[in-house]
Amino acid sequence: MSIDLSGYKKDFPIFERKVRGGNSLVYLDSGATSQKPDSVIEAESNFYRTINAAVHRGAHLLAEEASESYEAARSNVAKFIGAHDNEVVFTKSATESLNVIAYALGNPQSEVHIKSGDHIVVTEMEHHANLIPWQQLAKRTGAILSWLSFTEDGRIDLSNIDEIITTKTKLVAITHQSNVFGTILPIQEISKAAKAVGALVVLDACQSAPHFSIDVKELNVDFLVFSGHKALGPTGIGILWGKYELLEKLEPAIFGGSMVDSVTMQGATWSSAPRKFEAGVPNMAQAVGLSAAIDYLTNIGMDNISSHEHELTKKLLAGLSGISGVKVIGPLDLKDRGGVVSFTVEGVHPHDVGQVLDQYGIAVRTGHHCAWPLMRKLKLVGTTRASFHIYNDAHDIDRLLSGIEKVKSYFKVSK
Amino acid sequence: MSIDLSGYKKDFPIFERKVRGGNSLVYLDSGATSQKPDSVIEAESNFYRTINAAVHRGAHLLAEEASESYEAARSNVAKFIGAHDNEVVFTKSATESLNVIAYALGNPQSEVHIKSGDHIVVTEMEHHANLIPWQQLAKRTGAILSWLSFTEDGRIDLSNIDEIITTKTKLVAITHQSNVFGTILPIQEISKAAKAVGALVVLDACQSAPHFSIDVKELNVDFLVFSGHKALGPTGIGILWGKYELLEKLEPAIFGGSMVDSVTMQGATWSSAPRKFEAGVPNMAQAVGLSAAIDYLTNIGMDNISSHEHELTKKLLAGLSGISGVKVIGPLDLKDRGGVVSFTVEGVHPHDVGQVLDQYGIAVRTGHHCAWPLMRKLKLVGTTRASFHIYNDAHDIDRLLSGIEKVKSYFKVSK
Amino acid sequence: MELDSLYQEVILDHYRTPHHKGLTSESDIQVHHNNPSCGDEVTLNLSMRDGKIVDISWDGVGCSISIASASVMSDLLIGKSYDQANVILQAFVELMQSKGKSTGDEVLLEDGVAFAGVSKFPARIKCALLGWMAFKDAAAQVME
Amino acid sequence: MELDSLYQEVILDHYRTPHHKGLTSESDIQVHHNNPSCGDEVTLNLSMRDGKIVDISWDGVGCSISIASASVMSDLLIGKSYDQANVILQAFVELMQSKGKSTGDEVLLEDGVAFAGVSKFPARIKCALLGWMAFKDAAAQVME
Ligand SMILES: Cc1ncc(COP(=O)(O)O)c(C=O)c1O
Ligand SMILES: Cc1ncc(COP(=O)(O)O)c(C=O)c1O
Repeated sequence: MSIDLSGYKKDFPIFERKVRGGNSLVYLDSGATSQKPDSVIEAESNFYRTINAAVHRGAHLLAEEASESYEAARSNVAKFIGAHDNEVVFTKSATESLNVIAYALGNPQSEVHIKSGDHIVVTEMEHHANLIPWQQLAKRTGAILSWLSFTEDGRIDLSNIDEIITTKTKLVAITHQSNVFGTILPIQEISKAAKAVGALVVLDACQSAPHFSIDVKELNVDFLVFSGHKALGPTGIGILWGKYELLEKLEPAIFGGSMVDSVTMQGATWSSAPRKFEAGVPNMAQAVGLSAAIDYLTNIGMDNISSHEHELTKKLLAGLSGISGVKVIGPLDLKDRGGVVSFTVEGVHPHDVGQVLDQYGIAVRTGHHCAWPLMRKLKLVGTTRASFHIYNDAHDIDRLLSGIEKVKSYFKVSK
Repeated sequence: MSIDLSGYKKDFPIFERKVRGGNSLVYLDSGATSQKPDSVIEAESNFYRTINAAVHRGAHLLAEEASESYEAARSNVAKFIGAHDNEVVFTKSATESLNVIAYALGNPQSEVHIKSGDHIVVTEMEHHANLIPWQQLAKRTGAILSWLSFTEDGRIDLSNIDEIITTKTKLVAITHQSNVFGTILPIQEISKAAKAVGALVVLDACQSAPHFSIDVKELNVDFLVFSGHKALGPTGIGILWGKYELLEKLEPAIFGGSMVDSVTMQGATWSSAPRKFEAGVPNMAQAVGLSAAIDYLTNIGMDNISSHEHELTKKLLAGLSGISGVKVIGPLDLKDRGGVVSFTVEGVHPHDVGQVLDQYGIAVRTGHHCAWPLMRKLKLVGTTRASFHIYNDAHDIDRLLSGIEKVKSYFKVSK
Repeated sequence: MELDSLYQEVILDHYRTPHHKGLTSESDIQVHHNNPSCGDEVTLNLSMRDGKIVDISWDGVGCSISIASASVMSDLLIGKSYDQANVILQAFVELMQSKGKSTGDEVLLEDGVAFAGVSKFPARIKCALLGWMAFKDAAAQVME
Repeated sequence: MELDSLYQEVILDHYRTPHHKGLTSESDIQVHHNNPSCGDEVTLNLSMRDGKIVDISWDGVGCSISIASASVMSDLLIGKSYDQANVILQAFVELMQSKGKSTGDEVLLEDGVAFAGVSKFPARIKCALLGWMAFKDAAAQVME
């Protein structure tokens, strides 16, 4: 039963342009960054046009109005993920959010922190953003990084979870949905194992929060991050959610104005969360833009969005299975699978696949997708990846499928 | 000889609105954040409307065009400060820039780094953003923080510079222009003293780069930071400039995608500067918006802008000297002084001064201006601060001066 | 003028001659609170006996709103039981959050209702609450 | 079609049957370069004698452009003096930076001129330069 979201595409001005070869745009790279509806672009512009001022700092009307919009954006994000307002920190990106958590947990002044010999657990399918900060934290503190692996069809391998998540484990950092395989991970199962040994759980929701409904309490995690730009929002805005009592136990990671309780030349003390994690004049217009994106998403309904993407994924997987020489990298079935489909074309390097598709107006991502260890393990140099959002439709899938046939003929793939 | 910039105000849509009491807006809070011309707002919107894609990651046309715009923005910033393209790093704010430098210099893996017993020198008039990161760096490394003081009229006190900047000094972090006093510091003199002992110099150009022409080579510093939002640019974008050979010697501070040379589960290596300091999908639209702001500023001419602000400062200082009970906090003369004027009104708390001014449509900043140690030293709870940019004019000064008279009569100040 | 709804005469009077300002030497507890966004500070001494507020004295620097509010707060709470004080505190906090829609309970809040207008100026609510929050903190510590 | 200016027949031929691919056992130096944005890698062995390039062999994974370019590069540079090789390298780099405005010096670059179209595709320039940069690095190290 497919949902008709075709009416929404016209809200996205980018589809009015033509791309290479005079073609209309088939944008299948939302996994990297999403397109923006007019309402988001306008929300950001209107902030500048009507209420622009430094938040939390002035006694004047503009500052009041700017502060109010900024805090309303925070509440809106909180509602979107089932959290309390004061648990939502605005950063510039999911990458910053993860680094902030890693720095805070690496600071011995934090009431909760990682020590030498502690274990940090990740998975072998993490995006670099949810891997390198933990490698560095391990390096700084003397902690040990270990990881859960994945099965041949791109699902998390939990067969040895008891050996990986042990009483030494203090932190488990995992992705909600793989940005290569499209697999949705069984977070509750993993967080249950983590909680059983008293470990904290950090969830990378970059590929989930923009596509289906999530609730931090149900997920039973301690921290959650995502990026505004993948959720129809502006660039330059990220979310760091943490349980309030945990945020209160952590030292901040970025220091400056508007995050202090008191300052002398010798030292400083911090205000409460979330303020203490937001040093400096914040990315105010971007927070307000993200809030408009959340309004746009929730107005359509996250369940409708995920159904829509589910249908597209089904159609693409079926179509790809009919093309010889094409191999899907990730689950072939639709169970616990989001709208991200990676594949290879035998005999053609992904970069060349992408280039030919681009000639026909089809924008995909090619390469290792910032998941290099995953690629190494699969002995692949990279994949071609198609990923969806609400503006995609069945016609896009048809154009992609016929594009792949053109790739094969261009590179004279005999199979 | 005054410069007529009155034609530019109409480019700033915010002045079309009315504020408290139905008044037109007199915006005298550019030291906190500046207003934005249409061209900046449009540049950011147009990025989303026409070329939005993740930079440096896709083989498709949008990604190419987005990458090109983003790198062109980098070149534009480089030209603006007399630097090379690959020395300019985009961050979210000056605050982030300073923290990145502090983390990088605190990492023992960096070829150049701060060690236990090293001295870090700041001034007693720094903004918290150029103070707390160094306090924290000192705490992490065992280095010692010391500082240059200031004279009664708000100028830097260099009388004991030889005792403060010594062979133990490895880093000197100073502001170019005080955001409280408006004083412009003698950077070349200070950097000469720093260089003589082999110390690095970090310059906080938040209050200078948006207002007068600067050149990193002439200033003879090693790092320079500023925020886009104070320079007519968008929120959510900051600049970190560093000498290339120094950037190459530093470890990055924020880790994730697009900043690596190679990644395994065990560790990672970095690409060259500036890329290694820009982990994640960057604040692309904001970089492009900042570039438009720089075009706008350079089209008017930085020298014209500083002359204009000089005239306004002169008029305001003269006007304030004629009001009894009003005391300027900072130099009374115009030598080495920018368009930031702090003052107190005897018997009225700054917060109350600001509130009454707001009622007449005049937006000023009140409080400690994120320079709390400075206020403590002056035994002030805060000041009221007026700060300018190109959209201000003589009429704004008249309204401010008559507003101050109203403050006095409202609070029945007898003097 | 809109401003007059913020700066009621009662407030300006308390500001000019604040009550219970100046710390007395005896107290069960001393707390120090500040408002980091504007630098205002209050130090508060509290004496309680048998669950009753015997004395409040305070000192500090701040704007008219924060000084007047601390003055009104001490007037109101001295002599009250801990429970009564909490009821008054709660009523004052609610008034501050009312966005100009409440005029306040004059029986409970007395001079405190003069602060109703503050609730329309979000940046000033923290000023009005500074002294009250110091009291709340101090009393909670004594009752522990 | 625009695409044909990128994927010249010469390029596709070199891609299908690359020259000097497969590392020979003897070399003065071995370098490993990669293109972190797409994961392409090349390992290059270089042998030099008396300032002359005696042999280049290489192996790696990459797209058509990077494989073909490494193939053309080794064809062109084997047998040349270090100085000649640098002239050719420089000419190729300039061609890549020409944004489609140069057709390349056929005498110097031979099959290399087939890459002229790459300069119109900014994302592919790095692919075309991968093998060349590996050579540059290796030669500079030998000459040190
Ligand atoms: C002198 C000075 N330094 C640093 C900053 C911090 O800039 P931002 O808050 O944009 O990071 C400011 C402005 O708030 C400033 O005035
Ligand atoms: C799974 C995952 N995690 C983290 C990130 C990093 O997000 P950003 O680059 O917006 O910080 C991405 C996207 O690039 C991602 O797909």
